Amino acid sequence: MDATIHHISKPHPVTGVTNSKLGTWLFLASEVMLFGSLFSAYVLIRTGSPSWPHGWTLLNVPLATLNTLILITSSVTMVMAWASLALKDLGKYRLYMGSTVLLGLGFLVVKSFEYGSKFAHHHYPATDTFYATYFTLTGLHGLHVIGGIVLNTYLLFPGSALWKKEPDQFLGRVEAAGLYWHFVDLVWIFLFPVLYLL
Amino acid sequence: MQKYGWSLPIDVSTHGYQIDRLIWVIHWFMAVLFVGWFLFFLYTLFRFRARAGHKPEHHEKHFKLPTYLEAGVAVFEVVLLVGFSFPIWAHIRNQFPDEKKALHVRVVAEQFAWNVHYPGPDGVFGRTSPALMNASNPLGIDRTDPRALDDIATINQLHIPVDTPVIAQLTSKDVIHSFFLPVMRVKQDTTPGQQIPVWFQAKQTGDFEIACAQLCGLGHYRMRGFFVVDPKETFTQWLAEQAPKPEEIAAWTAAAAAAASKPVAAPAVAAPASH
Amino acid sequence: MSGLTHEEVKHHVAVYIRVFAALMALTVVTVGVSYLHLPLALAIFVALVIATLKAGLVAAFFMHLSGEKRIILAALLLTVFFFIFLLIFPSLHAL
Amino acid sequence: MSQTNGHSHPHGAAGHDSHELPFWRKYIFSVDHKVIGIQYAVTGLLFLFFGFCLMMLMRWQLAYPGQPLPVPFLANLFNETQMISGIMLPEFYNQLGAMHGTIMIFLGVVPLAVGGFGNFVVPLQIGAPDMAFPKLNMMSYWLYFIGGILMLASFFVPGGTAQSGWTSYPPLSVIASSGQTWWLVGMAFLINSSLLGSINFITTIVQLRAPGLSFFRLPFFVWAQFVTSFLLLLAFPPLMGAAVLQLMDRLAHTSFFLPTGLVVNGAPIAGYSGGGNPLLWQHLFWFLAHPEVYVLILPAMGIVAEVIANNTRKPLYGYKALIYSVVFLGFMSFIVWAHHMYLTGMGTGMSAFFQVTTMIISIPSVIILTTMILSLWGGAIRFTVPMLFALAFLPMFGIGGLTGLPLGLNASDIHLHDTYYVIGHFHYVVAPGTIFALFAGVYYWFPKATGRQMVGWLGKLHFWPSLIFINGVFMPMFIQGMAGVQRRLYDPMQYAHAQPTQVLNVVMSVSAWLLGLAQIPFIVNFFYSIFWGRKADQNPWQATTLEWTAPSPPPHGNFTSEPVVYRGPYEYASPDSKSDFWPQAMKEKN
Repeated sequence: MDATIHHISKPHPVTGVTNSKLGTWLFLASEVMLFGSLFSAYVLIRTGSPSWPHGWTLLNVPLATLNTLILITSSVTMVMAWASLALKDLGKYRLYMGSTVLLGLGFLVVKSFEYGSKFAHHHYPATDTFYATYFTLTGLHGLHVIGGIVLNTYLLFPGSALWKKEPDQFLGRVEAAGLYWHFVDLVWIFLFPVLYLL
Repeated sequence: MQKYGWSLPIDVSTHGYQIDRLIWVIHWFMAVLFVGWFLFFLYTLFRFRARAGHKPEHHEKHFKLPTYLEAGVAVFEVVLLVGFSFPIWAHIRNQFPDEKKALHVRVVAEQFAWNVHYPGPDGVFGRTSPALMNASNPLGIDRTDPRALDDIATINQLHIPVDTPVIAQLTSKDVIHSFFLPVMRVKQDTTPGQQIPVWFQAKQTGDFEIACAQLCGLGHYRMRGFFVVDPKETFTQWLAEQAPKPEEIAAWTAAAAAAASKPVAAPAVAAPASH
Repeated sequence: MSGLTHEEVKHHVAVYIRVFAALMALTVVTVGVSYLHLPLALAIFVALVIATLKAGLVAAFFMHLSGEKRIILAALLLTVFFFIFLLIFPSLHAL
Repeated sequence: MSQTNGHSHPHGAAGHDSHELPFWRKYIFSVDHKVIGIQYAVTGLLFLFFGFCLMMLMRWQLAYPGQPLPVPFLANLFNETQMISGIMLPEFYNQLGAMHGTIMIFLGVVPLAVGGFGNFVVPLQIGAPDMAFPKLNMMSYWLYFIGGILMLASFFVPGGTAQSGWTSYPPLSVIASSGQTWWLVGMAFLINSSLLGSINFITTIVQLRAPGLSFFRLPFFVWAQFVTSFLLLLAFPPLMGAAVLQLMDRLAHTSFFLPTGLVVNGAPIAGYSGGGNPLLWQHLFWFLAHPEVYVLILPAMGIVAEVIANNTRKPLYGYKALIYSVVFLGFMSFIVWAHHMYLTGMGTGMSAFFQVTTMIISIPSVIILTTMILSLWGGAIRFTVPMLFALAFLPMFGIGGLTGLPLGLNASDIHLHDTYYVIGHFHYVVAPGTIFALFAGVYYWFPKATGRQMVGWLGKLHFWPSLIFINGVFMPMFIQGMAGVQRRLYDPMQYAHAQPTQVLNVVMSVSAWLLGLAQIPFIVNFFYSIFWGRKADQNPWQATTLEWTAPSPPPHGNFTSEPVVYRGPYEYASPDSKSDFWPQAMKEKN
């Protein structure tokens, strides 16, 4: 018997999913618990603290709103990239995937301006627990964005060679990367009101 | 009676018998269950050992006994919870003695000592501040506060009168410690940033120990304090010996007056430089 | 999702555009509400409702969770259950 | 080592498939689950031994506090920040304590139980050619390896390694020397390793079961690994979050765990804003660390079930009850964590809630133990070496489980919390419990991994002294705990209430050293049998589960033809079959 592993590109007949899809969702489940622990820390420290500033008094809401819009747009381009590939249009896939990467970079650029202005005003993670939470949560989220950009860039250029050989498997990979990227968006959807608007 | 041995230490508290009783009830239960299991286990091993002519059974019967056993264990656990643990905990943690009749102390743990703060004759703790803490004032008592002038501070010496309820406010200056009075069946983590009250009442006099039960650094093993239950008169006398001397109080009052006359913003930090 | 027909994908795309519009609108709403400076409890409630709505849209449509296979939904349900415990219980310490 | 026996290789294509790979791809950076499993197992065993050595050193200090080590050679191994002329320093004692716990749990038992046995056995037992994600599997192992190296290296950094206990409670851990940072980074590697592993296991078990192998035909071991993987998947990330926060506290001087007004060494702590809460760490830590207990015990129960079914020659009693219990156990293990925190000033309501869940979780444990003992009834029990270890597991785990009761009730916990009673309790679960089960697994699956049998009499020579001395180590701890002797004491003679039990420390220490000697037959047996052991055929134990349908050792791709499963996992003594066992993959009566 050869060492072929089943259900890499074709779904399992009973569960209806491929290995990579199930694996990706399990990974995202663990990510839910990771960010869950940090949100839990936020709730505990905020409720236990005698006073807590409104995010909008200290942070730049317009910039963060812009970033929210950027990230949502990138989620749409991501899902469009997948749809283009499902329609077997590699050219459009490249266009949408490229946009996703650029929007992700745009998010980081905006974020770096935000961080820069905080540092310029001598606001660091050590300043108080508000800034500690802000920097840690957005920093960890930023690392996830960077990871997504690396992954998407791989699928945009060298990774897309798989399209010719194993189109189903490649489509599965793009879908998995999409799930991850949407999850990063989803975390931000909660981070944004929690840190900036409340 | 021997204080310490190979079993529970002597219990000199009024509430400890409940904890001890629970511990023994559980251990009898454990012993019965374990011995039963174990004998059955050994018997089974012997009876069903592989040997010539002995064949294993495929369709084993459904055993009813274990179901009853498991139900019995569940019921017993409910009894432990409702009959013992909940009421004991409620008694120890929620039903504090009358504050007017009780002796109040603060116990502030630090690496690696127990600072004990008695309110003195006025019965009120004076103000304390972390900014004032130093080697000669480990509790950071602010002696510019008039209520603090009679406050008594000891290190590693917790004396209490017998037959008197004691309410102790526990906290820590640095890391987490655990305030453990083995003979009192009292154990409570002392956490920096939190003030946690415990109460206890001794029914017997004697010299005992305060132990630290939470790893608090390299000196954890020697973070031992003295816990002395005195007859009431001895306690009053001991407390009087610990009280600040009149000349000390005079110096503090003078320093406070001098600080108050200056228009500076931070009198609290500058004041207690009298030592 | 590999076994989709042309028409199905086209339909998906139409949905994506609508979801995109809804997400944009909700973002504007939540920011707008924050400028009203509502009392904290109400503000938290409104912000979390809107965020949950947005997250639901992303999960249901972009991540294809609506109509996803049972095994994945079951795993996520389990996760959400423990997530709630993790989120709430530490803050109830003194209860 | 899986290639020591070439004769049982089938003629199929499997053999030459693996010959194309160079040595380093085949044995070092291998993606084959069997090689990775063996890598995990061997590394795990080495770490277990290392962690055991740390403990034997500590036991000298406990038995003879303040006396120099009697072996000059040993004393010379340590520098003046660890020992002064053979006398251990308290800092070093705390380092040994913290690292003994960390190494035994995260670098020893879990890698051996999950990484080792899980990797090697699960794909074989479900009839899969490999794990679902072989490259991810390799990455799991190497992340674990790096984590282990970081932990070992931390012994040599200035100030020594982590010394705030394996629980690393802040603020102590935040103000500790740089070894703590190494510990946190090492843990981050180990956490991510476990995470990738758990994703791999769940996907493999869900997706790659052989035709006919429904969930209720899975061997109990696979079920145990399945539940374990969910615990790793969902409980480890909060520790990752907590580790990130503690790293931020240590490196970026945030105050997640530091309250306002901290005074350290007589002076207000500088550079920290305060405003945090030390109990936040405890919640996040125990959210992982309680399920972690079940990560340690569930695979062990799985191994014991396999060995018992095989050696009683009859089906497991209550197979479905076992499965429901293990699933329920896994589920409940997520909502009992705060029973480690009764004495932190927790509110009465919270404390009552966690007591109730703790009592509830004891029920499935009782069911599992009772079911396994009842499985013996009606059997024809073969006292093979794996069976001896599996049988010993039952009463030992029983003691460990029962002694959890007084700790799970907050009123009795007041006296017993943070005493040696706790140490005795969890060691009974993990040492004569889990580690004995792991030994059973080593003896049981050794012929599958190597194609050779281990030596029986050496195994018995390993078993009996181990059983006696391990009880000599842990049983007296209950007496010390009742007497109120606190844990983590460098010098137990400081306290009056600890002095009467000091003689027990000598008993325990001598037992521990003899327990160390008792492992020599195992080590000899292990290496001797790899090279010169009696050759084993495909199914030396006459077992039913799928791994015994593959050649010993299995080639790349595992099976000569894809197995099809026709029945449940434990068809022993079936009246429908002519022989006394009926393998899962055999269609016809034999």
